[in-house]
Amino acid sequence: MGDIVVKTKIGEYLVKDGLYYTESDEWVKVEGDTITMGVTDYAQKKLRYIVNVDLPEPGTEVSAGEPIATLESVKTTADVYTPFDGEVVEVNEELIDSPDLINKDPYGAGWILKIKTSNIDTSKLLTPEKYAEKIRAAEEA
Amino acid sequence: MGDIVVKTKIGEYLVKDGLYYTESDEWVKVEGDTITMGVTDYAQKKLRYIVNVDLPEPGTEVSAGEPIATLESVKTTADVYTPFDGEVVEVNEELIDSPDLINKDPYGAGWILKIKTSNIDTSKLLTPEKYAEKIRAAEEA
Amino acid sequence: MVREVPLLETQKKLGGNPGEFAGWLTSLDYGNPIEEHLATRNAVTVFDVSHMGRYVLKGSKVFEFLQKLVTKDLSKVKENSMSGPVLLLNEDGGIIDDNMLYRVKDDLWLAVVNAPNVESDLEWMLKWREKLGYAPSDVDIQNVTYDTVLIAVQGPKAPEVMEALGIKGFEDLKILQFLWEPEVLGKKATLVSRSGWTGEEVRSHGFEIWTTIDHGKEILLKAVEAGAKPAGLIARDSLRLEMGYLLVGSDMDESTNPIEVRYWLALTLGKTECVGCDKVQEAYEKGVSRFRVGLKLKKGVRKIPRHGDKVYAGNEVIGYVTSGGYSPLLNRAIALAYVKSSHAYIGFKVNVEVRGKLYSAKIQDPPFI
Amino acid sequence: MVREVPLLETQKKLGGNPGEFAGWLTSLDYGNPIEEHLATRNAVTVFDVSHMGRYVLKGSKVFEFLQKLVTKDLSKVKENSMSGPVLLLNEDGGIIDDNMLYRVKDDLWLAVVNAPNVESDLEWMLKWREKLGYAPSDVDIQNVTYDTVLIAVQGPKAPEVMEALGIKGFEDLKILQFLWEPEVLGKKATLVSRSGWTGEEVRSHGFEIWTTIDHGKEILLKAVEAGAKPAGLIARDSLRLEMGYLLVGSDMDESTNPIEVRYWLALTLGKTECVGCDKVQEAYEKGVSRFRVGLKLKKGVRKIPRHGDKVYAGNEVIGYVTSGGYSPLLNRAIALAYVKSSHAYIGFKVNVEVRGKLYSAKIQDPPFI
Repeated sequence: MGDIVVKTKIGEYLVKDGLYYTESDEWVKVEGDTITMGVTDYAQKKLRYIVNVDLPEPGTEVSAGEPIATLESVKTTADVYTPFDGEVVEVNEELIDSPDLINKDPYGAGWILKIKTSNIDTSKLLTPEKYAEKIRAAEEA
Repeated sequence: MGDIVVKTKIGEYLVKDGLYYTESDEWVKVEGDTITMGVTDYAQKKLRYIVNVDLPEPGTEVSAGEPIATLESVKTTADVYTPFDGEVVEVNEELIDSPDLINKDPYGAGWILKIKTSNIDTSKLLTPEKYAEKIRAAEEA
Repeated sequence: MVREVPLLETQKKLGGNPGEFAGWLTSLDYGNPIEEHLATRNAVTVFDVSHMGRYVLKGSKVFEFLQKLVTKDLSKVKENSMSGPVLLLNEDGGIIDDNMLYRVKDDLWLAVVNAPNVESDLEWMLKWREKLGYAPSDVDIQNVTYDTVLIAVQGPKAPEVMEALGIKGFEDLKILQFLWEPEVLGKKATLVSRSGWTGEEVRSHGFEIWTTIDHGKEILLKAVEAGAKPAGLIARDSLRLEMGYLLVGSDMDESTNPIEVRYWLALTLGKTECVGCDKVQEAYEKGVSRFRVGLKLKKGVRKIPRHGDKVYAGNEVIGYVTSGGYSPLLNRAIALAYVKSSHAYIGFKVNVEVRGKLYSAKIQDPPFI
Repeated sequence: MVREVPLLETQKKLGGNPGEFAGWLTSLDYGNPIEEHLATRNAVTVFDVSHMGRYVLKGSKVFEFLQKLVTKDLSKVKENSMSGPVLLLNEDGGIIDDNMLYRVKDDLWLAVVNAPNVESDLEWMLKWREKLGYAPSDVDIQNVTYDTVLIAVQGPKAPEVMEALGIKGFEDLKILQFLWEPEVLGKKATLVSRSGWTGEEVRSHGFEIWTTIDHGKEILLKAVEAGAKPAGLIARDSLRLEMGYLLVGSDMDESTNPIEVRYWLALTLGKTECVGCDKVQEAYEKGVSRFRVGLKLKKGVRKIPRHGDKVYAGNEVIGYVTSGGYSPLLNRAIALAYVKSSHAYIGFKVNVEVRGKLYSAKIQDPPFI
């Protein structure tokens, strides 16, 4: 399949292959019983420059649908939601001093946290194709 | 007679010869039907440094006992009273820019104004000796 | 309905990231609004601020008419000078908009109005022209927003860019003065003023150029070539916030009166002849129950108070935030807020609740920097 | 009963003009208080401020005791540091006095209190010592006002005078720090602090020397020899007024609470353990109906508002003046005033009535300079 670049009237948004996506604009990478999460290129472009990230403590128990991190941008404040129950096992400490890593590299150095979870159900997530469609639909609204 | 220097515990005050004085610490010099007025050395020392003088317009009609000018010092505000009815014929314009002439030379360059009057009655005024007594009495109170 | 600013394509070529603001599509940033902010404070930036409304007012009664509409005494505005902010009020003294007026001649004035009000201010002016009985020929008002552009060159190095644009005489401009129909890049522009809304007009140097679309395009490109960093509306917002400048719609609206807003800059005390002016005087004498103040969070705190966030003194809610942002110069969040007059503790500490948590903030009379 | 300050004769030798202040006979000026003021701002002056009260507090419970008496959290005051102003309050939160505390060690503190309250503050402290159940041996309080002197060297050139006085280590003092028992002119003084009340402690340099009477006499003479202009209480008053510093008795008393006074500097927010502290917190949360503000008259206006003069917004009386004076730096009259919270128009204009005439004044949050 490969990466998808969604081109709209006001911008281009990268949707990376090999990841899952959420309705709330997070990306999810599944490795065994652990997921790595971040926000999508689309999300960071909508949020614009991020000046602060509030991260949970590793060890925190989280429930599906719950806000687990907060991004503070020059434009607005946004929560990051976990799609599954589980326990935070690692957070990206780099973001504390350089929250704009999320802008610079949303799918790479800008990852936010890792959650260990026993009930991964990827059917609740969006494929890259579905997510790209969602962006297109939102931009054309 | 000559000038009198009233020495008290906290200061020395010059009472000049050849002038009349008022209970409200003005000095009055009589020349024909015109009086020249100012405030005494004692008054300026009590007022301390003078930062502003409000003068009447020449031509102003004044009544005995009325405030005719205002002295603004770093310590307080004081009025200058005329002892006689009459008309202001001249004011010391130098005081506008240099109000502290009153501190520097109360009986000379610090004169305040001249009043033309038809009813000069020096019996209503104090002689230097009487005025010196008044100061002494006030300082010892 | 979103309308593109005329220079959107040029903005994009320069790296602009478009977004919507007040019905316009224009560049909100050029990649990093913090850098754009800092470049405005330390070097020079160029903003396309064509989303602002622009009117031309002509006719023998224009001065008289405007004098009856706005909160400042315009007789004190000299030719080739701007008025500084002036307010349009409703009849209750509520704030409709703040405008900037330019006096070219008695019978020729220009106005810059806020983007959300491009159409509504015009309607309001036309309504009052009729109510006050002025003939359209005596007070002719043209909305030239869509046919012209406004380019702002801001920052301590702005003079270098003005030089590169070949503008003569800009050095002599004092704050709020303008050159009428000067040459820019060898062509006549409408005006070049010493102004802006970033604070650079007061702090160092800021200039604005009002001209035609094609001319504006050339100017924008040349300004960048001459060293100005292109900057977008997000940086513009954080810059105005550091100065405590008010954003209509966010920090003030028809429910606020100019005394509560403490918009002293836009008021001539005792002016009674404008629409709503009597209500200003009334509020001034009667006093007000709340005041706009600034909130400065602790150094390093980047939790941004947003519109509606509550302000506390101990357990008491004493007010709410109207706009907040991150100050790159102070490295902390700052905000504008209304608090009860009885709690307007300028210089003292209060708490602001941001997403459920309390943060200590000092009440300050802006500017913050 | 008027008492002479111990160095009155020395002051007179230096040109001092004595007058009464708060029951003391001391030099109010040395000929020209404006020049004394300006010399403090531009060069260096020396003040004999021995009319201020001085206490020594010794004993194992002194820290604990003081912590229960004053409005600031003293645990934040380091050894060899002054507290900055702290307030003594009555049980209703009304202001009795502002003191300056010096932490030498946990069991050794010094206090400087205002001249009118030399005896009454002591009585008050002794009363509370008893009420709070402290043994005199644990909290020993000695009034040393009449056996010691306090000399203030103020101004940008103060370091030159400190040098001439042979004081070692004064350069390292930060604001409110002091040297304990340093040598001055080869003899031991009680302390030398970086402080004053003229604003020079913040603006440039100001030092105070606390010592014995004979030693103080030598120091005063030597300071003048080294270039310090002798200055009196009138200059001291105009200097403090330019900084907006408050004079107890004039600007605040038992009928005012610290929130109205906006005396933020003297408050630790949330402190509840001191006498009256609960009332401060209560006022802070409840809000207050009036605020202390500064009034700045127009340039060149030398009509001095005096205590009790009325402040107007239009036809409304909104407050009154508590102290006023002439600012040599601003060449105009300035004043401190209380105005209704609803009219605390910081940055805007009001009128002040001086001897029947209205003068325009801008409300300002001091310092004025």
